[in-house]
Amino acid sequence: MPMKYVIAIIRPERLDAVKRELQEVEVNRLTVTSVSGYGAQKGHLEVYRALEYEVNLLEKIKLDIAVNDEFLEPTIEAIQRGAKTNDKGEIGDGKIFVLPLEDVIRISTGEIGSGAI
Amino acid sequence: MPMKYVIAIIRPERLDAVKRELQEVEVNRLTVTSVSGYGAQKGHLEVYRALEYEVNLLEKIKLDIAVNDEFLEPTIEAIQRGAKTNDKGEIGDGKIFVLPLEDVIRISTGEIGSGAI
Amino acid sequence: MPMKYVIAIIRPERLDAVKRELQEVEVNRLTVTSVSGYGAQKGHLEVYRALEYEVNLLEKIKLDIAVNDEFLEPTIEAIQRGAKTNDKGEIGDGKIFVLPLEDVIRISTGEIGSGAI
Amino acid sequence: MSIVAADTAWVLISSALVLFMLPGLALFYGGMVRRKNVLSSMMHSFVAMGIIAVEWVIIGYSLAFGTGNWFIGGFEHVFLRGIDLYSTSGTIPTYAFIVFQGMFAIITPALISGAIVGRIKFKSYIAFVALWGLIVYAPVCHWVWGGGFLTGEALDFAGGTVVHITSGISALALLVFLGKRKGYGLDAIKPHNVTFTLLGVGLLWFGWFGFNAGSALAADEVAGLAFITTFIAPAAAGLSWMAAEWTHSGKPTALGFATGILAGLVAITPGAGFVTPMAALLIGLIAGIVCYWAVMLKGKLGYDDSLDVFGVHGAGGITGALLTGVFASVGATGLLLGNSHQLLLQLEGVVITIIYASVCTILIGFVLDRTMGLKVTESEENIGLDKTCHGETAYNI
Amino acid sequence: MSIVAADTAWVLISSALVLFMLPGLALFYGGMVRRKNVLSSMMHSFVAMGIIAVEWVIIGYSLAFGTGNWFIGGFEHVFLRGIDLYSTSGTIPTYAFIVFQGMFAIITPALISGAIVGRIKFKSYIAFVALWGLIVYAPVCHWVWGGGFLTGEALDFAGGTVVHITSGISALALLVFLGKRKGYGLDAIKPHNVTFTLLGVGLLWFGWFGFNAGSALAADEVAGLAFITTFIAPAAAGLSWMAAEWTHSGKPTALGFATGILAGLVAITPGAGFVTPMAALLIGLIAGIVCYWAVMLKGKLGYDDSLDVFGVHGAGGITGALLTGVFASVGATGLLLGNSHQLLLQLEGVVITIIYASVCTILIGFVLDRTMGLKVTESEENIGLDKTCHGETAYNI
Amino acid sequence: MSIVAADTAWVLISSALVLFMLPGLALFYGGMVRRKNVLSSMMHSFVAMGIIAVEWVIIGYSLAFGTGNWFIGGFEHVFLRGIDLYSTSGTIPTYAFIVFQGMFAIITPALISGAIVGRIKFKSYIAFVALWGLIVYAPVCHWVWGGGFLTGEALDFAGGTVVHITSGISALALLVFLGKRKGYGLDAIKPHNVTFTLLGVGLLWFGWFGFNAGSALAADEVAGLAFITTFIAPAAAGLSWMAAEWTHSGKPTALGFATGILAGLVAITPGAGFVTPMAALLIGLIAGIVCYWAVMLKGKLGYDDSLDVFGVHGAGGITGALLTGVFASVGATGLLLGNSHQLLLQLEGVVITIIYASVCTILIGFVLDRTMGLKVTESEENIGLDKTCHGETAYNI
Ligand SMILES: Nc1ncnc2c1ncn2[C@@H]1O[C@H](COP(=O)(O)OP(=O)(O)O)[C@@H](O)[C@H]1O
Ligand SMILES: Nc1ncnc2c1ncn2[C@@H]1O[C@H](COP(=O)(O)OP(=O)(O)O)[C@@H](O)[C@H]1O
Ligand SMILES: Nc1ncnc2c1ncn2[C@@H]1O[C@H](COP(=O)(O)OP(=O)(O)O)[C@@H](O)[C@H]1O
Repeated sequence: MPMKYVIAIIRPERLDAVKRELQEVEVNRLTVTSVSGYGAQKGHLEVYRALEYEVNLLEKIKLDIAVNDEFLEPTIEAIQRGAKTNDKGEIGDGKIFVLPLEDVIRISTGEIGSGAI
Repeated sequence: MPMKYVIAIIRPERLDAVKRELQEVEVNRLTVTSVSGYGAQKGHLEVYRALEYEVNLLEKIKLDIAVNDEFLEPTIEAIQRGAKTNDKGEIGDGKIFVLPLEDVIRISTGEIGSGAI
Repeated sequence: MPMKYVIAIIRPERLDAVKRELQEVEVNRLTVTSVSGYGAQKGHLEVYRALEYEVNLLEKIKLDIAVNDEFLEPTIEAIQRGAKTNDKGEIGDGKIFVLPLEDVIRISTGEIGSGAI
Repeated sequence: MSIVAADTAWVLISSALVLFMLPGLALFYGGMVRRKNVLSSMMHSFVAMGIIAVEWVIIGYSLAFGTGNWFIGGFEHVFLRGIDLYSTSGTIPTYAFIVFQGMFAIITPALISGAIVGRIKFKSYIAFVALWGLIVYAPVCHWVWGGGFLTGEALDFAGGTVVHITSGISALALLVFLGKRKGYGLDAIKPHNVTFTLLGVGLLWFGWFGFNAGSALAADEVAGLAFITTFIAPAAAGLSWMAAEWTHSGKPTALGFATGILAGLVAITPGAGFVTPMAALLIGLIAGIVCYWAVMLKGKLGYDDSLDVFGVHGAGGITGALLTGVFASVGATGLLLGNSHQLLLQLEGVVITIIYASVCTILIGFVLDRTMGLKVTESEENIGLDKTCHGETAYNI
Repeated sequence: MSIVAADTAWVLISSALVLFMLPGLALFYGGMVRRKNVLSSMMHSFVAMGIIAVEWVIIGYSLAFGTGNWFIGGFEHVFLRGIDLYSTSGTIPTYAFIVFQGMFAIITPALISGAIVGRIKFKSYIAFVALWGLIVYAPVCHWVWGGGFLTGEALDFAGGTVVHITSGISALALLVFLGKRKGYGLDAIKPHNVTFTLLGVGLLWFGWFGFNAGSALAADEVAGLAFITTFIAPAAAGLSWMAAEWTHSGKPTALGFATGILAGLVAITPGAGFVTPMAALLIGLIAGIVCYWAVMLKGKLGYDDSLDVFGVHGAGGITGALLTGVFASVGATGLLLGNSHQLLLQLEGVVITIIYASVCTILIGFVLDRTMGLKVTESEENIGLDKTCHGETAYNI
Repeated sequence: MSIVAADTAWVLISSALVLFMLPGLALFYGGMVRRKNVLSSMMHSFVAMGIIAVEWVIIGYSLAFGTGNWFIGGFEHVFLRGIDLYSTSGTIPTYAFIVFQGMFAIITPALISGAIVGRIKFKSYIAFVALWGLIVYAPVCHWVWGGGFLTGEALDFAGGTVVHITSGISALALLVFLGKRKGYGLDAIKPHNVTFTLLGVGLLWFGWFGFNAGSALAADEVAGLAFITTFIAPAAAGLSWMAAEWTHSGKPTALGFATGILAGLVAITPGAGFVTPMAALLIGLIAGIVCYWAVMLKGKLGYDDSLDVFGVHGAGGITGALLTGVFASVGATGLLLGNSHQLLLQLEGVVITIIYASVCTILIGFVLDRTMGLKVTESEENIGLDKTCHGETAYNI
């Protein structure tokens, strides 16, 4: 099926920027979840009440975006543009995962497949 | 593999109804996440402290349901029945995404595949 | 593509143990979501203000872990080790779902595919 | 007669304490509802501060404390006519007395709101509160405290009858029109934030010292007595509720302990300045158990008094009113001192109040239901009143 | 002269009540910001308790209440020199007077913080508060209450001018340097927890009884009057704000009702002990509507007074100060009693304070902006001040 | 002797303020634990209100304030025998005195609970509190205030020794049996809601005015002094803690500022009515830094005093007790006025209390550990005490 289910993990403070970039490329349907994550972005030591801890679970935002194949490229690029802290990009800026999507149903109308996205 | 991973986005106030419909068709395992989303359901203007905003991030509920293939149809139909605001269906009633599922493991027993769902 | 998207649902109180087990097998990137779920773990009756209810939505933790194929086995086993309440395993210990993963992009560097995981 | 500064200070600070019970009630109730109704529920307490404060100085005070007749006061103090800076009531300025009494007039209808959370139209709630304050509260207050036919008969130190029985009974009566919440009995409708409820009961207990000990209207020995009884009874009731719950259902919940404290506060209210500390201990112990079972009863009878207004204020108020007739020994004599007549008087007060409050509430409810409608639509109830009645959500990112 | 114990008790408890307004303000403001700035916002209130309490006993009190000249007090009481256990101010110990006045000195700059949430450097905020307390608060307090040129001229019972106009105007002035929050006008920046805001206004109202009725500095008839007016005006303002909002934008929000209560509290402050209860009713009704529209104006003018410090404290304070000149009838006479001169005096007080506060705030802001810098970086603003300024997050698992 | 109404009003309202510290403490502690233990932690404060209030009127008061001997009071006032409406203590009704002192008896064991959150059995906690109240609190209270061997020797205005040293030391002693939380030192166990902690410290400060200034037991000059010192010291301590933290660890946290305020409140408690405001300033500044480092020490020593009861109450209480011996100058003389003997007396009081409290707590802990068991199972700890001990969860949808 010519559809993909894109999952992106980004920094919370980049959400607005990513939303704007996505709107630019006319991807204006998505689902947002508050998550926390860890990955390469580590070593951030915190002192809490006299003890040092490695804080590894950081707040992140997860975006779920179902797209038709022809929108995949623009979507990924838009997310990248919006999610980067700066031009170079910083560790912790996040990841994008692309999963195959077999079918979509729009509940209100019962539409099925690409048109329902 | 004859299994699917169904992701449904519905209105929070329809959760109880969807749960009941799913129980009717004997789908009684699922995972619920609080999310927010936007999509076709727009144009809802809100005045907050003297300024008008287009509120686009609305509270939604996301359901993850892993099913064996023969349960896919009934599951989708049950969600549709429960999630519709009324008979016609309204914009914002939500979407159902069907993803391929390769494997399932039940942690407690170690069961694998269809039987573990 | 030689990558998988693993989704595991576990008990909240097992999160620390699962994290430790995953680190043992050098899987040290993941995303955590607070969810609630129901499944086989039922029959837990609760009295609230004079009425008995079957409490079915229980707090759970969902882990999303994207891995290269060769890490799949160790990942699943690590989760199993960490998530079991005791040696036998108890109803409610959770499930692991394995989905195909087509592509990964690391936002900061632009890396693509297996290397970006 | 000129005022006594110490009594004035005491009644003023007590008034502030009673006002503070409203946010306390808002938290207590707000914590127990679901997220989607928390603002709606808190607004029930807050808007009562607006509506009744204004109504009270315009007409309520006059109806309750004007000379009038056996049934109701007159119109002589409408808009506070005839009262000025130097008017006194006992040893305090009349303004202080008005404000102290006004706080009681506010909290009483606000208490009712706990029974009907999540399904009453906001507009109709406002109308209900305004009407109920005039038709139920003002007369009963006049009967018991304002020179009406129960004044000097039934003992009610700080409002066991006037406040708690009226509100507890009216809560039940209102359910005739508002019925159950959707899903009641099917899904557990759990408190969305028990910490609020605990904090709320903390504010309520704190404020209740003003409620009860302030009712002495002087910083004297009786205030001291009412204070210590208000210290002991809720503590005892918290413990006895906890014991009942622990043995009956296996675990001592925080929600239960908080509710037990409230039951003790309610039950000691009518007798606070009439009974000894040790009688307060007994009253508390009894009230905790009685109210626990009154709440459990709901499960059997199947009505949806959502936050147990009857189980706590109704049952606790009746228990307290009667036990005051049993234990009264300070400035009055009860059954234990051989005066069985007092117990009869208490019973009379209770019965009359129950009948009057329930009949009037049903009448008010009936009229409002036919005119404005009391209940929201099913879809509004599903979505939650915060969004549908108030256009907002309590928690955002 | 020796002290009166009842007055002492009253002023002490009133002082405690006013201090309690700070956590109230922290909740009121903290609930309205986003999750990422809640601790930062609450710290604005809390740290003011630290900074100003210390500054006040070291020098602020002396500058405000020392003999001095028409403009400012002197240094005679620096480090509380010359005051001991037996010093009295009127009928209370001077220590009690100092502490009561100190609470006012604390809350005033803390009020300003609502305009600038989510974008001011913590270090600079501390410096601002400390300087503002000396340069703006102490002189204006001296003018109106400490023997300066407005003492005995402009009526200001409890701080309509000294507290609310100064803070409301300074909030606006500070926006010159701090501008808008990122995304203001694009995205709805919604309150992260409206229940906090409601609870906060509950604490504020409770504390305000100390603020206003305590300003009588005695447990007398005037305290009783100030108490009842502080009871009526906010109730009326809550209702009139709600009515305005309901008709104008379709729904009566809880946030609106709470803000209306606050507007009424602000507006009755200058006249609390000078007007009758019925005048308080009118002042409240007017203030609710005036402040509602003052807040709406913001939308038109496009500045980001984030939590509407000007709309509530500025507009409400001005309204109250002027209406005091209209309605004053107890221990003073206003326009309605034929004394139009009083209204002029009120206007004079208002205008002078507006000019003085705004000029000084701009100067302070300018200096701080050039030296320490006032605004955080864009990235810090994005991430939120809790993490970037305080290294913590309010809510964790 | 007949009562003085103003003093009665003052002690009554002060009693209410001290009771209000319990919800404050519940918030302060509850905010610092993880979500899964918040109700359990809050219940530690709430249930103490139930247990000790009842125990106090039954026997505790008699043991603490009965005539007795140098070590403990007698049984003469068991069940409040021998006290009636007209009994007086100084210028207030004895009932008021009992209730005021009862509030202190409640808060002291509740303070201990902060050290042992998330791992003590609820049943055993109840037993501990009840026993500790009789075995530790009552005697020490008798020694210092009730006519025992330290009365008139060691200065302790409002409970630096009786309340804070006993609880701070006992907290440490109890750790012998309860050890560390699972994961302590591995994972950051962070406060689940810092806004609660801030609000909690707001309630505590507010209530502390009753605690300290109420301890004058009269609305007199000494109350005024105790009030202003309770205003200054916590402000100063908040600032000095913040300064220490800012320089040492890079950021001024809200949690730190709040803890600093608490440290100042603790440290000024023993000297509140004995030292000048400027001495209070110094005591506050010192206490903030001492307690900051006392808390930091924990990291080195590796014990899990979870919410730093020793670091704040123990270290702060000792600091305050000794500094009272240094700075005392009002109604007593300390080191700075040449009376080095007083400092020795203070030291004596501190040392004896430390030994007595720790020995008794270990004995109580030992007995309970062997009989009921003190610690929950590992699995209960993992799941959280809200669910396992109380059968509920604080937050639901
Ligand atoms: N393999 C993975 N599986 C699941 N989530 C991941 C994975 N890798 C990264 N993430 C998520 O993406 C976030 C950012 O990744 P991280 O490795 O910290 O930095 P970078 O953006 O430089 O890759 C993590 O906090 C985590 O939530
Ligand atoms: N393509 C998509 N990708 C991800 N989530 C989507 C997508 N389309 C819709 N959603 C989710 O479903 C919700 C409902 O969709 P919406 O378009 O508003 O209405 P409708 O139900 O009429 O399609 C959205 O709020 C969003 O969370
Ligand atoms: N088929 C499924 N689809 C989605 N989520 C599931 C499914 N089965 C189980 N889960 C999730 O896993 C959790 C644990 O499963 P449950 O059936 O209760 O116990 P067990 O661990 O013994 O299988 C559930 O609460 C639910 O969140």
